[in-house]
Amino acid sequence: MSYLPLTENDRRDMFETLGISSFEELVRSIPASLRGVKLDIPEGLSELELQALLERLGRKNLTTRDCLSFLGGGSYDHFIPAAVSQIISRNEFYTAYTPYQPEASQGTLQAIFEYQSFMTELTGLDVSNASHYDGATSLAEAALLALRQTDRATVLVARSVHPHYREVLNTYLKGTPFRAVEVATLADGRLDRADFESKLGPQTACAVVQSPNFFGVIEDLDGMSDRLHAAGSLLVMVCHPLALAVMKSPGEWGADLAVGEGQPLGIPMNYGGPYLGYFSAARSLIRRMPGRLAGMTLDSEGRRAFCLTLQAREQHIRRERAASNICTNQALCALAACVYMTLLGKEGVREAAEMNVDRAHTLREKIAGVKGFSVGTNLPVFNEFVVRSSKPFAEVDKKLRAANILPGIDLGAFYPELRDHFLVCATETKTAQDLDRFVEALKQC
Amino acid sequence: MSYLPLTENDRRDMFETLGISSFEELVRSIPASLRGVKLDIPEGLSELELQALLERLGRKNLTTRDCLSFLGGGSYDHFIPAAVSQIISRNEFYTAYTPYQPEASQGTLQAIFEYQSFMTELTGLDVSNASHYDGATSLAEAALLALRQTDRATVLVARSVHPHYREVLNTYLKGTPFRAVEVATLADGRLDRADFESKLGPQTACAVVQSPNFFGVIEDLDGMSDRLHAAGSLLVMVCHPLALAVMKSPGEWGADLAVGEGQPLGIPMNYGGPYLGYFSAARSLIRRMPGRLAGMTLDSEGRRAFCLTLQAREQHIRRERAASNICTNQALCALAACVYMTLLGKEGVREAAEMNVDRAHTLREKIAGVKGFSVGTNLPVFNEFVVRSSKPFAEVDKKLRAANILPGIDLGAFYPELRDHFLVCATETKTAQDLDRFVEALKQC
Amino acid sequence: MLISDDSRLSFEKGSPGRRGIRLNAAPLGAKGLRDRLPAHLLRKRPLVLPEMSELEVVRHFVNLSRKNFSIDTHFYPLGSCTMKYNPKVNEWAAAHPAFTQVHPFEGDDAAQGILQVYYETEQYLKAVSGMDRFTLQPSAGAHGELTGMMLVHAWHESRGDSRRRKILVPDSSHGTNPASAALFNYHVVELKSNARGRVDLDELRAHLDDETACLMLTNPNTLGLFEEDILEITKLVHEKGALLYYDGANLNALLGLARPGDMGFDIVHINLHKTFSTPHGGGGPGSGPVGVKKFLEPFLPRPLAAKTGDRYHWVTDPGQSIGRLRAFYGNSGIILRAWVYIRMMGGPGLLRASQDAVLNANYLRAKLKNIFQVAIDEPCMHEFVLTIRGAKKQGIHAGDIGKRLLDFGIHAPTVHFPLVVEEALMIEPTETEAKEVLDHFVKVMGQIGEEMIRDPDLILQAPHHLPIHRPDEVLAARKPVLSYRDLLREKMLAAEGAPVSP
Amino acid sequence: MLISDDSRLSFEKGSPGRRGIRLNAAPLGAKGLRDRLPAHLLRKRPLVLPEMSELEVVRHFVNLSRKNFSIDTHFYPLGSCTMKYNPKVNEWAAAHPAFTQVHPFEGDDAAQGILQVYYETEQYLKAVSGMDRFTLQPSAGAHGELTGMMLVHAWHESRGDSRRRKILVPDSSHGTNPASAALFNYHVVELKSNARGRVDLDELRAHLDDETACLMLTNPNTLGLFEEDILEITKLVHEKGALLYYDGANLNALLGLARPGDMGFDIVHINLHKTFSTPHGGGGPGSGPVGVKKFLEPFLPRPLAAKTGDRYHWVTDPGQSIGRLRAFYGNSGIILRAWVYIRMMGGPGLLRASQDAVLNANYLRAKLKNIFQVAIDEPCMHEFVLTIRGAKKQGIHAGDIGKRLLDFGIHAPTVHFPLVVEEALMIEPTETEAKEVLDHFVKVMGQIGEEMIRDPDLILQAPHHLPIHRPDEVLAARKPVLSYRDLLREKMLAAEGAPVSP
Ligand SMILES: Cc1ncc(COP(=O)(O)O)c(C=O)c1O
Ligand SMILES: Cc1ncc(COP(=O)(O)O)c(C=O)c1O
Repeated sequence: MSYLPLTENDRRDMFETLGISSFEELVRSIPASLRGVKLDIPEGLSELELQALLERLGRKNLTTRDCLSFLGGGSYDHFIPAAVSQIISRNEFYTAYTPYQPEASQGTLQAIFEYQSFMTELTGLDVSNASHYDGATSLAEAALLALRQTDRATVLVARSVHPHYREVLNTYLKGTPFRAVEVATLADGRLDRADFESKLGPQTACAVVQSPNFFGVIEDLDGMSDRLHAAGSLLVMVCHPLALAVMKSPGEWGADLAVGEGQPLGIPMNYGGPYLGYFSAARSLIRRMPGRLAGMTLDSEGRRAFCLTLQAREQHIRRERAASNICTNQALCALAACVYMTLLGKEGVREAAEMNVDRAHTLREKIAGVKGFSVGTNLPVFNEFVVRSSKPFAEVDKKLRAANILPGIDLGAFYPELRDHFLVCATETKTAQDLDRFVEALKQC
Repeated sequence: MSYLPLTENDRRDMFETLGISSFEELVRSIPASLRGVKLDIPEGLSELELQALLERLGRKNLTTRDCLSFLGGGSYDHFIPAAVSQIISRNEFYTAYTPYQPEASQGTLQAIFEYQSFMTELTGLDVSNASHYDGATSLAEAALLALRQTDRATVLVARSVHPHYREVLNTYLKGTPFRAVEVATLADGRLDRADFESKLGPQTACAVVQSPNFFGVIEDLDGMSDRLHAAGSLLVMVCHPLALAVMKSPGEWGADLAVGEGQPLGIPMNYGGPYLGYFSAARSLIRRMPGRLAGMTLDSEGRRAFCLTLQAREQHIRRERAASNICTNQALCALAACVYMTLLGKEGVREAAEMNVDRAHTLREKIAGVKGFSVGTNLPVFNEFVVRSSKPFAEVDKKLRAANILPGIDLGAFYPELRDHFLVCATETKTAQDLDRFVEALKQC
Repeated sequence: MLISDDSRLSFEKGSPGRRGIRLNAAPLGAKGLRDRLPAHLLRKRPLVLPEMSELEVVRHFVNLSRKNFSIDTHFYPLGSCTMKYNPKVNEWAAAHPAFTQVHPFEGDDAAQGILQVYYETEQYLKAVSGMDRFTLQPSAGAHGELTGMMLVHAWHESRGDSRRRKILVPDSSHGTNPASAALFNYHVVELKSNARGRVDLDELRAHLDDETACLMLTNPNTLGLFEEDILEITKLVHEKGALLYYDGANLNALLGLARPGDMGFDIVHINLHKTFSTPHGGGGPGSGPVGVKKFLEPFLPRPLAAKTGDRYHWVTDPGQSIGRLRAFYGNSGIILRAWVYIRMMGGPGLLRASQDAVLNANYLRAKLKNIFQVAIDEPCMHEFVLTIRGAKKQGIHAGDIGKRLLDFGIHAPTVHFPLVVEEALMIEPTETEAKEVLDHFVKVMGQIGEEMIRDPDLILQAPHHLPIHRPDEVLAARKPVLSYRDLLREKMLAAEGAPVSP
Repeated sequence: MLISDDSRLSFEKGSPGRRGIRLNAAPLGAKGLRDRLPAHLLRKRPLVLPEMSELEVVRHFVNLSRKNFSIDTHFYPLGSCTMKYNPKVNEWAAAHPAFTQVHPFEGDDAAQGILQVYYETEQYLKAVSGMDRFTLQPSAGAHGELTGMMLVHAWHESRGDSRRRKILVPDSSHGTNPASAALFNYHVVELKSNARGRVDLDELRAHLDDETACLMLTNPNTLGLFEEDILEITKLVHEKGALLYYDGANLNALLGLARPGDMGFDIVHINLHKTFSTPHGGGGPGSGPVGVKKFLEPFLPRPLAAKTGDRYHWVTDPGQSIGRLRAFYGNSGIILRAWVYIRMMGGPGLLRASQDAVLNANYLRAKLKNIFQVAIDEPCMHEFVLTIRGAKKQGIHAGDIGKRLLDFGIHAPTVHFPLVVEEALMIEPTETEAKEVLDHFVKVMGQIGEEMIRDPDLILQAPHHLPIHRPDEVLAARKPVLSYRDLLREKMLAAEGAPVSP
């Protein structure tokens, strides 16, 4: 029973103040039939025991320190400067609540403002919110926004959007009058523009395109936004944020909304969470944006000050008429991304992005030369690409794991048509030796 | 070339301000023959590369997470609450200098004051300094103090004092008119009082006794301080600080000085450092104490304030007449000890100490029953004790290491008479399973 | 000067060409970026990013942090937010590389440690709530509520009942409740509370009909009052074929004392970032697991954590699942912290936590009622609400009291709800605050009570001792400056003679 | 209120019976403490220790930390202390369990990682200093100096020369130099500096004789000036059979520019906690490796790090070693940080660091000489000294300027030495400070310069914006209160009518 400061003396004094002789007198409003709960939870541990137990559990996880991993697919093993965790571990950051009291939260507020600035820079759009749960939910909210904004019923979604994201979108739409319609992918991994054209219609609220898409391919979206805007629809893009340091930005492609997963910006893989849904939009959509926004203003003495703003969009003010129900978001992860971007800065961010492009293309070239494996395409990618194995992937996976290598993600699990294809990711963390070791191991398959 | 903020523009502007056209103009006072240094140091790494390299090196160390260790002998595997490192990692603590400016250092100063309070509590003596380099150097300075205070020439040192401490003391005395004389140890590990009596003489400045001593034995020092004081000498004790939570304190034994290693109080083993020399003394010795002292006073408005005090003892004021040359000490380790003591508090410190006593005695009883091994003594110990092996220790050590157990310290390396004896330590971190696993492994020897 | 008064953005610091972290960007392959990506796929608009040294960055953020209030620096009695202590061993665990460096697609066998944490956390939440099965996917309370609405819908649908489009919520409910229902296109009906701040049974009966899909309830409610008629309420609702949703934000009042499952709730969300001590992080991340009764299990999101023999694994059979609520499995790092907390506290410790939370709140209530009016003056659970409507004649609002508290190093109570109480101050001390802290708070509140009479301006102008005075929120909303680019644009406009904003 | 004004000790907080960290103290053996330890070996005097919850402890220390200035929060131009940035990757490395959880007696084969760090650090220090062999045992600069004195003694002794009991130090030297010599029972002779702040060759000649054991020198010296005659000096000293000791505290001026080994020094210490970026920790720990020329290698402390084939190991042959300087091997955690720093910077980076340190100092000197008098106005190395002796007529001392700087969020320069300059402000910006910071400092110094004329009291009463005003140091020394027990005793005495101290 750690963490509880009341002593027996304290309790006695407080009972006296309250004029009660037992705790029960305080909870008389709970019906008797509800009482007598037996909590089936083991006795508490000391911290010494807990630390030992956690070390034991930890040894049952395979970490990317212990093996050579080429897994990506929405969660990436990127370099994180040591300063990031040291900064976000500042007690004043991580034990603060949402900055409802601006005078007592200028630190958090300014950091959110800077985070928003980074995301608008990367996406090339006008505004960014303070974060969403993750990339998938961010996308779902973007689709809902588009549906409301256009007052239409359909969302076109590329099949090359992350399968989990599409699943989440479908979950969000199930039971509503809205629905998602899939747009096909070409054999080389690109969006099927013809299929898109054929599905674009008067009920199309938006089209959702991921780039680099789930197969790693950087999409050429030439003409796409014009086409959509002409049809009264919006373009929603899902992007790896680090890729945006070199890749044409959603803003430049004419997108109205850009959403996605901010995890690559200084957040560990954490077995899938907590991550960071980013959400950026064109200025015209601002009053429908979900989530918090930090704004810059002046205080009563004319000094620069930051506060949450446009709160009339939010649930705590507007209740059922709010733009979204989101309250708690992923603030600390947004702070991590903000610190990451600040540390790497203009040149560092570009360098990191270029290294991804280099590693992925270099590795793809190498694997293309290995017998028994072929690469789906030579289209430009950011940091991942599809490999086809002539043997069952399960076998390849097993052999490589035995060599302490995680070769990639089994695409057959998500796309029946891609049996024995796998998604290989190589970030800036991979060295020449790493790539060679991988290729050698593939050769042994 | 990280960490350097001057840009080429900055340098140009600064050159202009200085009216110079090359850096060389600033360093003309360096004789030309000294210039042209070629630094034989590899090119800088990126942090990404550094992190990977350090992980690689780290895998070449055997940690006590990876094995079951019974090593002690001056460095102990004690439980450290997670809060300790989180607190001492506060930027304002670890990147501050010595608190020479009290107005800008109340945090550090108050923490030192509290640390001093803890050490005087534990040792039962009147004053404690702000820390010394480690237990060994702390002892050497205590001996020097005694020599100066008594104006005598000899230090009696029990053979059961940590061998490294005795070596350091000898180093400090070599070349001075002073010398250390060894006092023998009985076969059961206790101080040989008869030998002590025979060596106590008119030139004895002090006697140095460790308790629990290097063999783990808690010394019975009954009458010792009276004997020494009657002879005009001082008693210096060296103690495991956590043992003092249950063990009769130096103050209670009548010691004049208590010194030792504060590492058990929340400081990791760190392959031997940085550690924490603690140094406590009777009030009468205060003006000869080495090291910094934080004192409580009032500020000009009558508020409580802390500052360094009695600085006239120190080198930056008194130069060659200072009580010691110490300047930089082990402040951050003292802070760790302070945080540790505060977190565990009155009851926690006692619990931790009792668990050591329990583990060590329990394990000793178990090992006493293993064929081929015998325990030197049944005298009370704190957390370590001597085991004698009938086989060569090197063999035992090798076999146990193969079972991923570090059985203890080879005493033969320090005491020729103790060939095939080893020192076994069991702290509060050891569970019943750990002890059993060890005993089982010994049985297999 | 301890706290820097510099409010420049990172973008306004640094210098062109200055470098923080650099990478060794030498390509491994033979080609450069431009050989890899064709020009038309390359970014044209240059990134405007800070160019700062690592020291500058560290100073920037450390100084920002020092401008915050937080649990670890200040008493933070923010009602409904359960600002309890965030144990440091939780943080140690969550930062442990054996848990941070695990990729979600490694496969179950490579993740047995974290899978065990998922599995056991579910068992503990079941024990605490009396529910039968949990999904740990939802990332916050509101996300859990949305999940709940989907489950409600799926259940009714599965029975061919598609008329039910109405969700009932009390007027004291948290904003996320109606917002979650509305996000799912449900129709929200607000129930007026009775004079004792509880659900009015007549009002409930009046609105309950066969179009009602669900009643959402917080219990204890946002006034910190336990719904005494809860068994009657759940009975009424069930009789009408509707479901009951439990907003678990206030579960910290009830650990080991009573369970929503036993009360008759069908769906529950729990805020791990409240009751289970995970930090708020300046607004998140949190975790909002959703638990259901057996009959709703088929509808839960997939995958679900399971254990077969000694092996932990994910169950992915779709069943009648509503589908996935987020990518991957959940906010693992938060779930891990909650697991550590539960293991540290143990069953008896959790009970004691709730008892102390209730005791602390009642103690404060008893002390403060001599100074301020308690909205509903009865024994409360873990929190209670004061009203200062009496001070409106002096122009003092609840928010002003909150601002004045900041001057004393105490965070403001919640002031923006519950809407049913005029000028509400919702106060939740939590069980981790010592009696001395409560006594100090009472003393300060007493002083503020005097100031209200003696010197109202002191309160209206508060705070006086913080880096900024009150910000102009109207200006912020009228002319939103939401990014550095906005600021540059504003500055350009200003330079061109347009009216100035910050 | 951001910074708490609470100055209670931990001992004055908490409450009897309250618990922070508890252990599961159930004994494994059959017996309790009293069965294990006889009564006469047990402690009688009860421990007076705080009884606080973990939250109280965290708040206590976090709030204490917020009362500090530090590099990461403030510009800290403290001369002679090289307050450069402490890179965060150093801290990450030093906190890595693969290095913290290693016992010093595990044996060389179980510690190859950290042994490699010891070995390579020595190689890098050799490269930087031009020395032939290093011991990494000394735990700080002063500890290195003491080691140096022992080496000097051992060397002369080994040659049967035992008359040499005299150590020469310039009057500008740091206090540890004479103190270290004296601690080893050497006789200290102080050399008067010449008008240009350097060693006066005539003075040197006058004191050099065959009783001289060693000359200790800092170069650049504590005025930040390079000893131009260094080659002449070392020649003179060597000719007299004495040795030369180099106090490396100021080595940050010289990386890649010049090496003490090349200047003729025989023994060198290096402060890793200055030149090699390890943090000062509020006073320590540091590390002061000592390097020597070949002929002194046999005398170095043992063990020494070595590499045979691919294996790293300790060499323990006693040789003519002076013996051991501390337990185990050295401050490994500090040495590891320095190793990381050197690997990150690389050779060219280290050179650039020194160049920028020198440039920054000269830039400040050039700017500030318009406001204050520079003690010796010549190009300086990494630091320089101002004198404000001119302000003595207004009663303003160097220390007062330092206090006033605190009000602006700038740490005071060093004011307690060098003793050769009256009312000295020793300013060392280091290379990690940006030009904007220097410019800001100049602006503030300009303002203070004006205040000296306009409003001296503002300076004499400074600081105005910190948690305390100037503490009464006389009272502190007259009635030392050095522990909580002292405080209790003082309070008792006060209660009995004795005159009060804090
Ligand atoms: C009563 C109540 N319900 C729901 C929520 C929403 O939870 P979350 O912020 O985790 O989305 C809150 C949060 O403050 C709350 O207080
Ligand atoms: C010139 C000089 N020499 C020696 C020292 C002593 O070094 P340390 O504090 O590491 O013992 C210092 C420390 O400030 C110094 O500035």
